[in-house]
Order: sequence, then structure tokens, then C-alpha cells
Amino acid sequence: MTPALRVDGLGKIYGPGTTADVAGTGPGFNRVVSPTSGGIVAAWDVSFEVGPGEALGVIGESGSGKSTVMRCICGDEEPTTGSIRLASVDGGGTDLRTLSPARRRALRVDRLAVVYQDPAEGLDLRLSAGGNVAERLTAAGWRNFGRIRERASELMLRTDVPLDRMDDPVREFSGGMRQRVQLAKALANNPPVVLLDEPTTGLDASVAASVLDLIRDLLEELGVAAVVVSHDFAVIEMLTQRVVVMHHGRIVEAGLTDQLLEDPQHPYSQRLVGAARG
Amino acid sequence: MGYVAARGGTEAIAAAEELVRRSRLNADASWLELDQLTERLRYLNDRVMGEGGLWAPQLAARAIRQAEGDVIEAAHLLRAHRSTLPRLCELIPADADELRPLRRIVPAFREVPGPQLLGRTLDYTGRLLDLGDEDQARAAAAAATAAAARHPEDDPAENAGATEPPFPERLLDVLRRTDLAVDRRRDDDPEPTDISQVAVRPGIGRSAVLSVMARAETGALVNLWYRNILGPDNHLHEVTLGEVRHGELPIRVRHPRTGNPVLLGHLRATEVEAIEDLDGADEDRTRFDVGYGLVAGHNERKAIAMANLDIALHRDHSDSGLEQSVLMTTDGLDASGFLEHLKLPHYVTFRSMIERKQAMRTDRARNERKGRRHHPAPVVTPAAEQAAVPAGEVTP
Amino acid sequence: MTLLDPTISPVALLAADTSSRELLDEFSKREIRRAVLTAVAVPGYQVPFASREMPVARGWGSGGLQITLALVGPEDTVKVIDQGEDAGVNAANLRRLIADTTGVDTTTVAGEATIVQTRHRVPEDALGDDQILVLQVPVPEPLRGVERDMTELRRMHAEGDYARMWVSLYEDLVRNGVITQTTGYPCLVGGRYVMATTPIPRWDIPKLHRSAHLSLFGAGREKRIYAVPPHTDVEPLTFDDVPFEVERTEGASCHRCGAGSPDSGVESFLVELPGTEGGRWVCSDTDWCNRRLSSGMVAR
Amino acid sequence: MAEHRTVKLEVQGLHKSFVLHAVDGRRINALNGIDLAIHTGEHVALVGSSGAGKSTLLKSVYRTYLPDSGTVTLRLAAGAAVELTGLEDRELVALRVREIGYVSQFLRSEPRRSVRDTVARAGRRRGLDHDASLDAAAEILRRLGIGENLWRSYPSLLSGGEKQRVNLASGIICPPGLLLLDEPVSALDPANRESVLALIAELTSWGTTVLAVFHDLDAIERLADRVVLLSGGTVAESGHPTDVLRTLTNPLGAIA
Repeated sequence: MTPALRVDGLGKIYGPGTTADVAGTGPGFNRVVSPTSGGIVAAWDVSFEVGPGEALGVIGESGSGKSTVMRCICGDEEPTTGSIRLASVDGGGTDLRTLSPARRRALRVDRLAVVYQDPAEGLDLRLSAGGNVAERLTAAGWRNFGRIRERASELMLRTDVPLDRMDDPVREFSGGMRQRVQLAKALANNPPVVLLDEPTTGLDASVAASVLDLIRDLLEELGVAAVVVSHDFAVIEMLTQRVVVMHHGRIVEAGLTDQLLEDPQHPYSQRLVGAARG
Repeated sequence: MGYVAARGGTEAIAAAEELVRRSRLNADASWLELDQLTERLRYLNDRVMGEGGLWAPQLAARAIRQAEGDVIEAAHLLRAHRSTLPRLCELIPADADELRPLRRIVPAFREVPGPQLLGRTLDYTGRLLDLGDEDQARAAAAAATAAAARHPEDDPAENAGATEPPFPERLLDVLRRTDLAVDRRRDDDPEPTDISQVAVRPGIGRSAVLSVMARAETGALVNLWYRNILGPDNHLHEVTLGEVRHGELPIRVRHPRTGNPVLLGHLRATEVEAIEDLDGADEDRTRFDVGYGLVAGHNERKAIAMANLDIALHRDHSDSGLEQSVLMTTDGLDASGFLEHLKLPHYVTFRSMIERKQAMRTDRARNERKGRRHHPAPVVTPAAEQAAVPAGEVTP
Repeated sequence: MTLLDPTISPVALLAADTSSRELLDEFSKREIRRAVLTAVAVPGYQVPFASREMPVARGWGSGGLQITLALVGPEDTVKVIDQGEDAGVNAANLRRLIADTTGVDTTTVAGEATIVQTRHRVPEDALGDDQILVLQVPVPEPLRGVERDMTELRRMHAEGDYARMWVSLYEDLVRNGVITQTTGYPCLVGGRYVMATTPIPRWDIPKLHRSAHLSLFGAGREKRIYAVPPHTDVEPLTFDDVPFEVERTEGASCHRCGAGSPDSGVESFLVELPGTEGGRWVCSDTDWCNRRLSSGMVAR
Repeated sequence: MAEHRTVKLEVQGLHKSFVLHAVDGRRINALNGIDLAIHTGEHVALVGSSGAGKSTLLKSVYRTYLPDSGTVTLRLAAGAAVELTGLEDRELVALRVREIGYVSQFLRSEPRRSVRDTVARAGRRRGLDHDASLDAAAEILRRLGIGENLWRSYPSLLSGGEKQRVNLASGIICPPGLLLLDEPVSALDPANRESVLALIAELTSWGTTVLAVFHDLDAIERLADRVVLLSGGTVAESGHPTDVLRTLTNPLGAIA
């Protein structure tokens, strides 16, 4: 099975410093700041694969490097080292990092969608809900107004955005509704890979639950490969089958989601699960 | 006869031009001599040279007189005049350490290396409108001028800048020696950008940004500075001036045959070094940031704004669009020209605007008859819903 | 070049140059011509150039003026229009300036001109392959309505990323029922760059599409030159199912030459003369209108 | 009962312990070398006292628990045999769709989905199309005694027994080749218990292999082809239900 997304040896160091500064950081040293240079080793040696129809969770506390990994994959940040491959790009034969920034950005149109925690990052709040979807469609070359309207309506319906709000500016929407529009936009061109970064964090509990339901349904139906980044076991448990645990920029454990929850191996995972499960 | 005589416009502008010329000559006053401007309206003349980007006191005075005192107009005349001149050579970058101070203050310290030289400044003159008798003033001026001619060594204006080399060390040198200053010197921009030769845009480099500020409209720069202190930009926090100097700067070119530097002359310039107490989360709080301002003529207001904005520019990390604001919106000629172009005829564009308003109304009326919004969301049936998501169309 | 010859005294050269009435020295002209050539080679791309200060204010045609002055030679004949009119104050001022400083001939007849400098209009009669249209541009950036940051704008053009432009058209249609862009309608040039068509009316845009003449756009204040070479596609951005609409007003016709009336058989861009009995219309291209009248095409 | 020839599941030398890092790395040994073979279509019930390792064995087979050593070999529907303890996570996730299922006594997650949809979705995951999944869900719910009036409710509103049946329905719709049942009828009243046991009994006739833990002897006697007694994390005895259960001095105590 060709993975839809494959990440190998991804690393990201902020600030001064080189790969030499990786020594002395990580879970074993309980720090991400290099003692020699002060560089921040936000992520190191991160590898995983996600297949079509599969959802991989990335769990960890804030500062564990999980969001850094996501931003490196989608191109919001440039990793220090490692490779990222998509089955939809050259059959996985090309490291995305070797692509030009322009081609890299173009992948976001229909190959690699991102749903951010903050809808303002993924949406233009000044535009209508339909307009946000239209941006993706026009970027993919759609030039027929009627069909763009139709497709946007379908997506609104699919993401439970009332059709009579489709032409209202997203700025006037509640947080949960914005998140639904962000999902509609992300899915506009049927991307084979979707990254979700804390997609329900910050929403009221009941709203978060319904958005979570929606995401679960969409992932099940669309057969996309998903990476779900979250600090919340409830989210990870509901959406993913496999999970990696990040701590101080490293993956400390990888396994099946139910296995991590019931039989965590690494001391840090046990602590994390223990804390979450009370 | 056509509906509009093809010569109508020409005649009108010729008449307006003649009216301006005659009114200028016929004013009920004596002819304004150039030295009146260069000697008695020093700040005005300096400002026009600074914003006009040309050091030529006599030409600036002509421009001010021709523009009837409109600073922007006068700066425009200077710049347009310069456009007609071929570029013969380029100056060797001036060394600000060679500036012979006529005035020098260091607010940051009580005792500094070298003098605190107050010099010719309005700072501490009482802001009381002089309502003295005109005839007495005229007589006093004539007497002072005659006395100065007899005894030049007593002239306070001449003696104000009695400093001779070696010139006082800068405060910044002291800060650098004690490792208290962030080092902003850089080597990726060795040859200063000549902004009259390139179209500047964000990312162009510090020398170009500094040049733009040096030529900017004084009020625009002061306003941008104030926005950063009180307004939304907020990149300035606690600025102290390290050095304010006004003095004479030698200007040199390389001799075309020998290659040796040759002194062309001097221009007066105002130089400011500003010090910022860094307080950002990602900044080195153990050091000061420094900013630099240098403008032609005596214009401390502008030089201070420039030095402060230089700091603000490295503090905003190109995030806030401040660089674009400095580069694109502070030029007096650009802003005023565009503003004033609104006085030109715009009836073609206005007609097009009215036509669209009517089109919108027609569309609205049509939809109201049908009782719907402009483009109602298409009805999607449940069957279509099922097929909708997987069956997206992608056109190349 | 003599200017680079170290044996010649620069001061002498300066003195010699004072006899010239020209607004641009040869070096400046050459730089502008280079920018023009680049613009022709990359249709629709905004070429930065070191815009000179002209004797007219920025925003008053300084960009168009620099192009005209850089291109004009002794054999040329120049026509200058503003709003389609030769006699307007701004057109007259620029024409006078060009004629006085270059000694070139001027005309009001579009067909006689080798260079037509214009603000806001394209002449009604198609120009030929021996003619150059120089358009004065106040705002050269077509995407400014959707993005202000210049670095991002450069990226968008470089990558041909015009999705947000399309979205603005989508939003316009959704909100207003029609595309409300008035003049300066954004066009895709040669299938590559989106270009601001100065504020010429939509009416004039088809006259740029695959035209025989060369169109040069000069933005003096913003220091950009761009071009539409002859026979180049200029396609107004619009959806496949939303036709591009030019300015037309039901029942309007020129009260002088009758253009626009059903029996005239021709149309022109009309401007309104507000008046007591509901206003009257007249051709914006005064020379075209005059020639129709004087050639007897119109029964008076 | 028919004679079963092919081995569906073979467990050899399976060890499982838990290391509690928070308690100074204390190790708890749960399975100490389990050897067990189950034939295709066979129904095997695990018995033993509390802590003998019954649930641990089920979860270790399913890989919810990560075994320390030993092998778990599963024969797939297509005939090939796969060793599960060393299998890639991704491949195991794939096997969990149609080859191996696990039903606990608790209904897991899915809090905001109607009863029928919950079951139908499980069917769709195993390859049914939309309409067929709804039909199959209806049928199985009906047989388990979940009335139509409950199909549109959310499982969170149901009683414990109803939840358990919905959970079982999801587990056995399009039943996987190997079904692991962990006390699936613990909360049922006698009437519903009957219909549930009947349905489970049917599973083996459809070819499903079952490894189960029940809390009552009656269910074991009625359903199991074989009983395996676990003690101290090893197999103490294996044989016909009546034989094995008879040897136990206190069968109910051993089971509870």
C-alpha cells in the first residue's frame, strides 16, 4: 500500500544552531533548547506514513513539536532536515522540499489541505462562506460561476452550513460555523491528504463535539489520508486509528490508538494517558 | 465650429499661466531676492533642498520664489530640473565622521566625549511673537550686517561651529566599546542604492530605505514616527537620542584620470543617532538598538523621525508593512501629485461608474419581480448530496 | 559615448547641455526604452523603471509622458487626448509640453498620429501596426483591491496565482448581481499576467485585444511600465457563464453625430451632459465625432 | 457440530506484562506463555478466575495490548496466514476492518449518532453500500430486540442493556472472520439474553470463528464448542464444555 503521505526524518531547529545542536535535547534531556547554541530543536527525527482512508493522530502537550511538524508538512514552515512525500506528487518519488515554493504552495489547492485551529488562518473572514470555497475552486481552474455556486452549495450542505448563510461574510459566523466553512474549503477539490491542527480546540464543548462528528463522518466517507494534531485524547480517539506521541520534539511512541490508550509503553505516554484518564 | 474647439484647453491653460506670471510680478511688494530666501528663510530653503533631493541653495531659492512658497511645488521644480541634467559621475559615499559640527547635542549623557554644542537653534528661544517695530528691526539688521563685515571674527554665526578636527567621538562608539549596542552595520549592501535610478520596493535594502526617508516629505515622516509612538504601528517604545549634529559635510568625487578623491565642496546636513531600549520578547534586552538618520540641510525634526523609524523598521521584522509605508507613502511629490490629480477631468470613469450603478439597479429590479436574491444558492437534492463530495469536477 | 570619455570636461558637457530644451537626457531615454522593450517581451508584466520627475505632477501623466518622450523622434506625429478629447486642459498641457521640448508635430486626427498618448480612453477608430498607443496609468497594480502587500503581490503575479481576483468577481456577483468593476477592468494578457487596463472604460477593452497597434502603459508615480504587443490576447476576467459587459445605455445616442442611435449603424463611448431635459449624450472621442460630422456621414 | 480442520487462530508462547513506570517500573505479569489453537468456525470460550488473563488474552490478540513475546497467527479469509504481534500498525488497522473484530461489554464513543446509523456505518466500513448497510442494520437490530422506536435515538440515551446490544450489532454486522467477544451479554435481562445468544450461535454457522469471555455458565454451555481454562496467565485445561466445567470445583467462582 503506497502511503498517501510519507514523512521521513523531519527536523526543525529554530534560531541559531545546526544539526550539531540536536545532541543534548529531546525527552532524554527534558529540553528542546540546545545547551550549546540556544537553538530550539522543535522537532527531530519525525517519521510516519499515512495511507488513504486512514487517520493518524499526533498527540502531545503544547510545545511538544506537533504543530511544528504539521506546519513543516504543509509548507507553512521550512524544515531543517528530512523529507516529505505525497503519493499524488510523482507517485511519492519527489521530496516536496525540492519543489519550488510556487509548486509547493500549489499543492495546497488540491493535494494537501490544512484545517487550522484558528479559522482566520484558513479562511478570509471578509469573504462569504461560498467565496472562501470559490477561492479554492478558482485556484483549481474552475471558471463557471453557476458550477462554482453548485459545488459550494454541495460543500455547505455536506459540512452542515445552512445554505441561506452561504453568501454572508464568514466574519459574522460563530466559531463552530467558521470551522465548518474551513472544512468545506479544505475539501473543495477533494485533496487526498488533509492535515487538521487542533480542529476543535477553542470551541465550546457542544460545538466542538458536533464539529468532531462532522470531521469523523467526512474522514470515513471521503477516504482521505488525515493527520490529526491534538493535545486531546478524546479527539484522537474519535478520529484516528493510529497515533504518534510527541514529547520535546521527538516521537516517543507510535502505535494503534486503542493500544496507546489502554497499554501505553513509554513512561511519558503512560503519564499522559494517566493524566487524561484521571 | 465643433462642440469644443480643439484649441480651447490650450488657450485656457495659457491664460492661467499668464495670470500666475503677472500676479507674481505685479505683487504690491519689492522683488524677492534669492539671498532673502537662502539667508533669512534658511529652514525653508533647506527643507526644499532635502525633499527635492538636490543640494543647490540658489536653485532652491528660485524654486521657492517661483512656487510662491509652496514647499512641495518647489521641491518638484528642483527634482524636475535635475531630471533634465545628465548624470556626470557618482559621489564617493560621504563619511559622516567628517561632518564638521555647527551644533551637537547628546541628550543621553550629561558629560560626553567632546562638547555639547548648542549652536544655532530655535529650541530655547521663547516662542513669543516678535511684535517689535519694523523700521527698528530693519535698522538693526543693517547695522549687524555692517558690523559683521568689519569684524568677521566676532560674528556669532561664524563662530558657532568653531569645532575643528579631530571631531568628537560619538556616543555610539562608547556604547559599542562597552558592548551595549546591537550591531546594525551590515556588509550586504555596500554601495548605497541611488533611489533616483531604481524603482524601490519592499526588500530593497537598508540604504535605499534610508535614502527614501532622507528625501521624504518632513510631515509624512513625522506622522509615521508618531503613529509608531502613539498610533497603531507601535514599533517604538523608549527612544533616547544619542547624537544630534548639524554641520558641514565634505563631498568628493573620484578624479576621472587619477582616481584620487577630489573635494567638490560641502553641504550642510543633520545627523541623528537614536537609541532604543529593546523590550520585545525576541529581543536582546541587555543591549540597545540603534537607528540612523541623515538629511540634507538643517532639519532635525526629520532626521530624528528618520533615525527612529530606522529602528522601527528592524523591529517590525517586515511583518507590519511598515517598510512598504516608508518606501511607498512618504514621498511628498508622489502623494501630493496623486492627490491633486483628482482635479483632472474624470468624466469617462464617472460615466462608467454610473452605468454600473444602473446595471445593479436593473438586476435588483428584475430579481425583485421574481422575488429572489441575486444568485440564490442552487438547490441540491439529497441524491446530489451523496454524489457531491467524491464527484468533484476539476477543470485544468 | 562622450559622457563616459574621461578626457572631456564634465563641466563643459554640462554647459553644452543647457542649450537643450529636452526634458530627458539620452541616458534616461535609453533606460526607459529598455524598460519598454522588456515590457513588450513579457506582455502584461509590470517592469519597474526609475521614473524621472517630470514638469507635470505625478499622477498627471508623468509615466505616459516619459514613454512618449523616450520614443518620439523627429519623424513622429503625436496626438494627445484626455477622456477622449484633444482639447481638454490636461491634454492641451501635455501636448504643448511635448511639442515645445521636442519640436515634434502634433495632430488631433488619430489616423495621422504615430504616437497617441491618452488618459482614460482608446480612440474609437482602430489603430494600425505603425501606431503606438501610450496610456497614462495612475494605478498599475490590478490586484491591489484584493492585496496590499507588495511582496505578496509580486508572488501572486510570479506564480500566476489569481484565485483571489476571481473570488472578488464571485463575491461581486453574489452581492450585487452584476460585476461592478467600472473602469480599469482586469484583463489576462497573453494568457499569463493579469493587467490593470488603466481606468479605460470596459468599452475600450476589446480594442486592445489582438490589436494591430502596440499599447504601452506608463505609471510614473508607481514607476512601472507594461505593454500589450500587437496581436496579443487581452481577455477581461469573467466567468464562462457571465458575459463581460461594456458600457451601454438604452436609448442613448450622440446628440451631435447620432452615434449609438439605431439608424446610425455605429456606436461609440458616450458621455453624459447633464441637462434640464434629462441630459444629453455626446461622443467622448471628439475627433472621431468631428470627423463624422465634417465628412458628411451625418445628416444635419 | 461439524469437524473443523483448518486452524483459524494459533497463539504460541504468548507473554504479556505491564510495566508501570510511575510505580518505579513495577512489572505485572498477565500472560505467561499461552498456547492455543482455534479452528475455523469454532466457538471457544475462555474461563478462569479474575486475573487469570481472559480479557488480556483477547486484547493481546486484537493488539489493544502489545504482547511481550510469542506469536499470534491468524488465517485470513483468503487463506494466507498472518502473524499479528509483529505486524505493522497500518496493516493491522486494515485487518481490523474485515478479518478480526472485538466487541467489549462497553459501547465505545460514537456518542452523537443514531442507533441505526451507528450500526449501518459499521457495515459500510466492512464494505456494504449505503442502502444495504441500512437494511442489514435494521435486520440485526430487530433480531436483537431493539425496536424501531429506538433507531433514531442516540445510544447515550439507551439503557445499559440496549447499549450492549447496539454495540454487539455493530460488532457482528458483516461479521469478521475472527470475532473476539468480551462479556457481550453481561447487562442483559433474560428475555433479550435469549435473542442475543441465538444470534451469536448463528455466527459460527456463517463461518465466523469466535473467541469469547462470558460471565455465565449457561451461555458457555449453549454456545461454546470448546472451553479453555486459564490460570495464572497460562492454559490450564482445554476441552469440551461439560468436561472442563465439571472439573472445576467452583465453576461460577472460576468464571467470575
